[in-house]
Amino acid sequence: MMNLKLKRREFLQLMGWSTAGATLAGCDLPTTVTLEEGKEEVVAYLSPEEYVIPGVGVWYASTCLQCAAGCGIHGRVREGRALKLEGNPDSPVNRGKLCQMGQSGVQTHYNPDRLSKPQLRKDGKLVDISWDEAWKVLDEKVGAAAKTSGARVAWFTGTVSGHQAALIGEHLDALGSRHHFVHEVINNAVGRAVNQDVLGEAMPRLALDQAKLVLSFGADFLGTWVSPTHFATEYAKFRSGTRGVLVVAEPKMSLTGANADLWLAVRPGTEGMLALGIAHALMQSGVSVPDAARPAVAAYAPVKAAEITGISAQRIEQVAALLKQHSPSLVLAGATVEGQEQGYQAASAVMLLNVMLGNVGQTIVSSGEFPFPQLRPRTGNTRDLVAFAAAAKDKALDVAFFYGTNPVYTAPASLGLAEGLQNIPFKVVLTQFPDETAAQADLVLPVASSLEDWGTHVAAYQPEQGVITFQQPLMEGLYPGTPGVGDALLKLLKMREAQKYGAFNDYFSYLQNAVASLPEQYKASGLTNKQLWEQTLQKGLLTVDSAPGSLKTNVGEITLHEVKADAEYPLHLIPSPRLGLWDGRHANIPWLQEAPDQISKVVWDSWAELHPSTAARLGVREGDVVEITSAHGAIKVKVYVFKGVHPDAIAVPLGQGHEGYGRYANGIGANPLKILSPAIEARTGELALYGTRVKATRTGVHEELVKEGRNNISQRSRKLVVTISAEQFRRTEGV
Amino acid sequence: MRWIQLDRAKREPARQGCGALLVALALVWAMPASADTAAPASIKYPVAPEGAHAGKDVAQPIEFPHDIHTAVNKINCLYCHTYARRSKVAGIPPTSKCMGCHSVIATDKPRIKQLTEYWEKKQPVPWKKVHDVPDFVHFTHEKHLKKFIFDNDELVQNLSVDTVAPVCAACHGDLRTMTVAKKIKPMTMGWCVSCHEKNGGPGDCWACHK
Amino acid sequence: MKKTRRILGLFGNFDEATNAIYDIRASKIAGLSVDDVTLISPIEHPDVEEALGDRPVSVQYFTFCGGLFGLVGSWLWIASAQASFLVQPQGGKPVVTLVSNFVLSYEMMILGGVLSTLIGLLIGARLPSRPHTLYSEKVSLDQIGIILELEDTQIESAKNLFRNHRVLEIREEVMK
Amino acid sequence: MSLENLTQDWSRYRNGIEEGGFHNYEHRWGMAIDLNACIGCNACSTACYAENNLAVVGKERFSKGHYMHWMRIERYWDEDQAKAEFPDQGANFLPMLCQQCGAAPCEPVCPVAATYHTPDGLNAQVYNRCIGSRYCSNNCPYRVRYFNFWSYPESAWPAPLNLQLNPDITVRDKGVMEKCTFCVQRIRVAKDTAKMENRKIKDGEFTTACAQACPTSAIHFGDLMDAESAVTKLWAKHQVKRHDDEGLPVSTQHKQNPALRGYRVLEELNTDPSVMYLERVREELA
Amino acid sequence: MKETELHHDKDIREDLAWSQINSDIMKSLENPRRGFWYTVIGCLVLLAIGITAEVLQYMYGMGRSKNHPHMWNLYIATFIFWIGMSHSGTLLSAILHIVHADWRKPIYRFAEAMTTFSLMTALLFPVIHLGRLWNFYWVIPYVPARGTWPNFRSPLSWDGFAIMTYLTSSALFLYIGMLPDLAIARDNTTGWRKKLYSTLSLGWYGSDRQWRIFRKAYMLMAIFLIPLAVSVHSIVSSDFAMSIMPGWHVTTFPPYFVSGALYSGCAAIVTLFILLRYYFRWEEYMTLAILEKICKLTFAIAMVWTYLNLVEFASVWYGHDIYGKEVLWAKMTGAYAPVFWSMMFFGSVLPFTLAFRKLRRHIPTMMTVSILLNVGMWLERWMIISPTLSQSFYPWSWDVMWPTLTSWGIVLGSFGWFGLLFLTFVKIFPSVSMYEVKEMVYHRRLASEKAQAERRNTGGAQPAFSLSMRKEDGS
Repeated sequence: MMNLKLKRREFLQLMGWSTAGATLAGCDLPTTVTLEEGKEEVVAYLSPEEYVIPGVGVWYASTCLQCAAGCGIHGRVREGRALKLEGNPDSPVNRGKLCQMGQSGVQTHYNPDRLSKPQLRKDGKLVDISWDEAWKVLDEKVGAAAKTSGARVAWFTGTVSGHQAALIGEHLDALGSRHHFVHEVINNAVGRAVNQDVLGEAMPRLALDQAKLVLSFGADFLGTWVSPTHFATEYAKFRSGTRGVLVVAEPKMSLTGANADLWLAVRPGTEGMLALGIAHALMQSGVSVPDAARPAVAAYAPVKAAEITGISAQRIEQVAALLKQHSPSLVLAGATVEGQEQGYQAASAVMLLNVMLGNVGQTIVSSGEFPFPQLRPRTGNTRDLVAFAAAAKDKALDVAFFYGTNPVYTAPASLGLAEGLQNIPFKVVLTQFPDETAAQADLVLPVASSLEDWGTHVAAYQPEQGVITFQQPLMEGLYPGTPGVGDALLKLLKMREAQKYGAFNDYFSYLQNAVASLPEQYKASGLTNKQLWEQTLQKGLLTVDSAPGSLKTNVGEITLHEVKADAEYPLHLIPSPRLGLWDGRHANIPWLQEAPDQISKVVWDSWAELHPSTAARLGVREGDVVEITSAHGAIKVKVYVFKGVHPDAIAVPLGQGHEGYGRYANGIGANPLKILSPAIEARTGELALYGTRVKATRTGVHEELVKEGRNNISQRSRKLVVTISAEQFRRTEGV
Repeated sequence: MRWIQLDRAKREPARQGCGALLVALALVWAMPASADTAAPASIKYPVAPEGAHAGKDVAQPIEFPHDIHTAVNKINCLYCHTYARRSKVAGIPPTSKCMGCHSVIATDKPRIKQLTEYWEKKQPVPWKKVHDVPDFVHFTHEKHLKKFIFDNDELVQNLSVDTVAPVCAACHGDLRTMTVAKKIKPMTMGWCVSCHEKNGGPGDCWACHK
Repeated sequence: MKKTRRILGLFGNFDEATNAIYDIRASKIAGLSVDDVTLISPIEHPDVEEALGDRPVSVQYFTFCGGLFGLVGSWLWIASAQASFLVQPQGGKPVVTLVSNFVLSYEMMILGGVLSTLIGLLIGARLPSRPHTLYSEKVSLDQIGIILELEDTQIESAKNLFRNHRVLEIREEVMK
Repeated sequence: MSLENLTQDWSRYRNGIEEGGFHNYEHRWGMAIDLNACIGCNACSTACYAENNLAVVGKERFSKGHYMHWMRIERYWDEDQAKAEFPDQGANFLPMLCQQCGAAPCEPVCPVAATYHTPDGLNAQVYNRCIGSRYCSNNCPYRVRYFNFWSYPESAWPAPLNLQLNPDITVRDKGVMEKCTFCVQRIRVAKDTAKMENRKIKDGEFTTACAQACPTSAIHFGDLMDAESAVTKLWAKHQVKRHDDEGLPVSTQHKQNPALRGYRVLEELNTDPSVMYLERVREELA
Repeated sequence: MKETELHHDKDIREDLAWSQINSDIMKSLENPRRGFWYTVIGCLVLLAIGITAEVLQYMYGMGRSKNHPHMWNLYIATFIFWIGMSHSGTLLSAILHIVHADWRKPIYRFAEAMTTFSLMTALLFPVIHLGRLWNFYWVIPYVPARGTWPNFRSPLSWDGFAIMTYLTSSALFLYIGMLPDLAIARDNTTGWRKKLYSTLSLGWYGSDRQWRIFRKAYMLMAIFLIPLAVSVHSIVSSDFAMSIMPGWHVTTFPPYFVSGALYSGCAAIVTLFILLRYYFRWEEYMTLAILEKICKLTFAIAMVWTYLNLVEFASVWYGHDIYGKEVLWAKMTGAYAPVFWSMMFFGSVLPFTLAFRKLRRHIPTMMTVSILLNVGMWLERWMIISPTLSQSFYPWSWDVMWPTLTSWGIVLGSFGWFGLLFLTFVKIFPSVSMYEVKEMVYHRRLASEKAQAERRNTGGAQPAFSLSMRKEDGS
């Protein structure tokens, strides 16, 4: 793979050697081989760079922005077109690997539904306007707000980091506002709070490869949790050699659960009790319990925990024994634990296990402090969504900028966000696509795709030493005039503080300057600024070492309340995230729509996973449409009968049910987020995403559920997947 | 009369018929070998495949005189079509390459004025494609040149237009005699295959089909 | 002597025609042998043919040669095509596969045999041709004809012979 | 067509796979897929879509089985847990792609020789030779051949999605069979590069899109004729042999040592696949 | 009364005058019953449906009629059906010719025509089912400009060879056998027909030499046609038997296919027999006695087929190949079970109606039964193909597929196409062999007179026999 030096933007100015259409097959009629001469035009280069050779692909390093994990990528560019993305082997996050969402970055970039022109609401309708007009309107409106009430301007974004985050901060500072709302549906905000309180660090490093046993309470680290591609690469190490044991306890089988050696179907909302039950069993076997947690642990003897969680006492004791036997281990809490009204307590109970087993310091280690606070990621959560909805409802905002998130789609209807937005006089949406939020906007600014843009990013989870990953354009923008996000921010800032930012032509020079002004300790010696810049782009990242601290083990008091049964709404709704469509942002990518769900193998649809016993009770079978009703709304989805879900739960995957997100996403399935109750996690103020109770009723409608391998779930005694026992494996391949 | 007489010619037709069939059989036996896969030991130039194509005269934006550049000025083909030895496509030379010489040479000629106009407008010249293979064909210039030019020690030393042009001529015709390029070879699969057979090229479908 | 005349007698049934031929065989007409007799009939009739004597048929040699040519020729043709079309290595099987080539050669043997039989038929029966000048449409209906090629002197005796066998109609012509 | 060709090399033309065949192998690309590592995440499949211009067919056509994924992840549930209330362990994932069989059932049945065995040991599919009889697919025990039931170039890549199409591969139009090629375009580039540099292809110099993407590195790709390649070593370690390594009948090839994990899917059909799977490891906790 | 019954029991009336035979048969070229034209219109409608379906499929792609894993479906099933139907034409015209069964004579002509036309229909299907049918000629081993040949290993290219051979041979056989009749037609028509028949009859005038060569050549061709017919359907069965798929890879397939072919062909002959008898008022020639003989033949073949069917099941069952067993079990109990059991009913139970003389002689019953037998045979072909495709080695891709409207349309269209070809043929050419019926009448008359003479015990010479039934001294 060639990683050639990048010089400014010159390589982008190439014209296509062959037009893209020419790649199309000619496999159809006629198959005559004589191609008429003089019909097609050959576009010759005007003045190409030395390394540009038509017909030869060149790889450039960049950063994947399909989720917030910050994987490094290499993009193959040929004749001015980005063709394929692969992992950057230099990146400590993904080590040259890339998940399906990352692979699909090219389809986000080339998406046919991308916006090419700014849109302004005129007479209630969004109409295309020119870029000049767009900037003018923006200047006027924000200028007006700045004059009267700069504090009433807000940014509402997804997870942002690096210089993007810094510029947003500076923009708000310039206006005198503090309203930066950061929202992600798939987050680990509660877990971060627990980590912060217990360990003293929000996101310590998890040495999965060192663990001999991983016990995951709904933490889908292979699919959607924190940094899935990284954990998948670590998982491979974890599974090789002596081969660690993976135990997963969750109410709905996730991708991680589907790889577990022991899968425990825990009653929704009782994971904390299960953790305490295991802790109790451990305590009985002589493991010491921190004093503060002793009462809680003592209260949940395995027999009692079994009663509550639905996991037999024998099993609980077995897990405890396994934990004791395989040390060090790693116990993780995921969204199903955290997304409850008592999520913080439950997650603390899980963390308690780590403390009791002495994992802190062994498999959970400090990641140190990232040296540049202004570049640190602003990690998304749902508390800000609630706060923003409230602020909007209270008419506390005049101008709102939206970027990297689609709150109108992700916010539960019960938050009243869509109505609240009516109260914000001027809403600016920076987006690539027309989405549900853009449909509410007053001004829609198309931004460059991640493959056309410059940027720096800092991942929330830093697997090794701290790195700033660099994003560089792989090709010329598809739609001329469309600014990068950084460029747009700079432009906004210049409108406010022309003298401070006037020196920077664009975000590119801003970043170059930022690298040049890096403190000397982070620069490799003997490099000029230009060399450093080129080397950084070539590698795609900049390492900024930070001394690791030490982790604390402050376990506090744990109080868990009983999960009450609800007669009217007997089922727990599990809005399960999918590796693929994620929180719905990738629903417009045809590859990901067509990629079967890892577990159910359903494509192009939503479905409700029901345990066979629940399905029998409701009298439904696969493909029957059920109506799922909560106190706050109802959705209709097809049933997928599946044993990997607790009978008290009904799981509906996230991602579908879009109404205004392009041809590939619209009109498919349903969005379970819409019917969530506005319940709040008591300690952190996060939305209790998994705390909604629903009932399911059959509608009598039946439609085929389109899925792969539709008639078979077993191998019919063929030797397709052959298994061997772990003992045998360890005997022969264990190191 | 004739009918009855012929009726008497009892076995003759049978003999004749059998004879004809046996001759035909013998002909099949004696059919000559057409595929000779053994390549000659040292190749200077490709044994050109047979076949001609009545190409059209393609009107190019600038009537580029190949003959003046190659036959008169003795400029090597690979000087301008520089990608040919490094990539699968030979490439049209970038305008900057033309201007390298023509900012000083023959600047008053009408064609050069045209060229300079494009250069100053920073527009690439919209050349028309003359030689093309279908999109399902993988053809690399670099490997063909390696085999016929660069693997031949003698040629590397005195690489001149007169050693390179005959190699190019196998597929493109002798450009030393043309102004703008014209397709004079059929460039069909059978034509390619015949050359591969004569010169020991790969016979694997996937060598060329993608 | 030169045969100059042709005469056709139409008979109502095979017995009469057969007897007429036997008479000719018995040299009732001087100088006329059975080889000069052509019988035309609406159906094939072994008795009459017996009267006409052995007239060998050679079509089977065509069939044999054609079949043999089809068999051997197609085998060689296919095998040599396979041998020079080297993308043929397939499924772990040899380039020249005996089984499939046998199947194809077998078919080609039959095709060769059938086609050469047709050729044999056409050559042997002198087809296509114009119908015989003395041909009567009654033959394709229900009458049997005997055509004789005669010298001038034999005409009368031939007619008499026909009449003896209750000929229904006599036609004659002068050969050119 | 010539009789001389026939008579010159008669004995070699009569060689079947047991005698080495008329293959003149230059390489034998092969894979080893570790089911212990595979997590069923679909990354390989999507990478294949990106690399090989696979068409997205949409829900309606997917429901009719018109899908085009060369690499599919199968998910099976343990049969011994059919009666349990919950699956007490995870699923069995099996990445299934063209097995590039040495004695491929698909090859001899193609009426126009559009699929054949290359000197690289691949089952080639020559798209522009294919007439779409679909016999190969019918005869494929793994059902890994996909047919272009419709014309996809317009429907699957509305502009500007078509700009993503890989120019190294034909975009197949309706009526053509297609299948995994072991990323032959990458092989081709590697071979060309090696040839230009007068050297042999190095192990790990390139890999297939799926193997490249796999987050757990479950897919290993390499040349089975290169004794030093990682794949060859894995095959040797697990004592899985190609047919003509020793011309062994299947019964003796089949795994003798139960401790080793290598096997090939549906090996008993004698198709001699180029993909070796390593058995999934199962913890006996239940 | 008794007389009539006796009369009906004869294959043909012995006192038919040759001239009457000529005029009766030649009448078919002029004035069929109305029903003939209704059938023609019906066939045209079917053909139009078929053409529409094919055009749609051509424009949009095979997705209109196929899916994964059902790469073959109705088209190949119908292909086998038509190929199979052609076989009994050869049975009647060649095999029965060799064994000198003279009752074949009035009916073999249309049976041979059926062979040719059902082959021409069958030939459409491998082309129609191609994804890129415009390239179908790549299967033909013409000397290629690209240095490529077809794959001689593929049973599909064997199909090409076999069917082309069979089509050529049977068409020639039909034509050669028709030469004397074409001469008759030439002598009895005027206008364009005269020209047509003059050309086609090649100047046949019935000389003894022509007859001798004709007899030999015809016999040689018949001898070739028999192994050809058997090999053709064996090769068609190789499409399946040479594959490795469970349910297809069955060694009994060749005889099974051949018997199925003869079976459906005989049933089709019964149908066409009844139709032609009706259209052209040929009760004198296509007698109930002959119908009975074909029915008996059909019954015998039905039993052979039933036996081979059971043998196939038994060998799969005892062979204990799990894959094959699964397919068999799925056929019997799975989604296709209704189709499978209908096939078994139509193919093995229904033919018992043929065992009853009363029913054999009842034209409407025989018409219904013969059509249903063919429905059964068509279902058999479908049941050979679909269950294996839906349930083969690889459970992940198991899927049941029901045919789409497009494939039904094309299947119906093939019936229209066959019907049109056949009806055109019988309208233009004498579809009862006149010269052979004459022979038949002649020989039977001789035999019966000889028998009568013996019965009467009157010695002496036989009375002269007049072909035209004229009084000997009449003119």
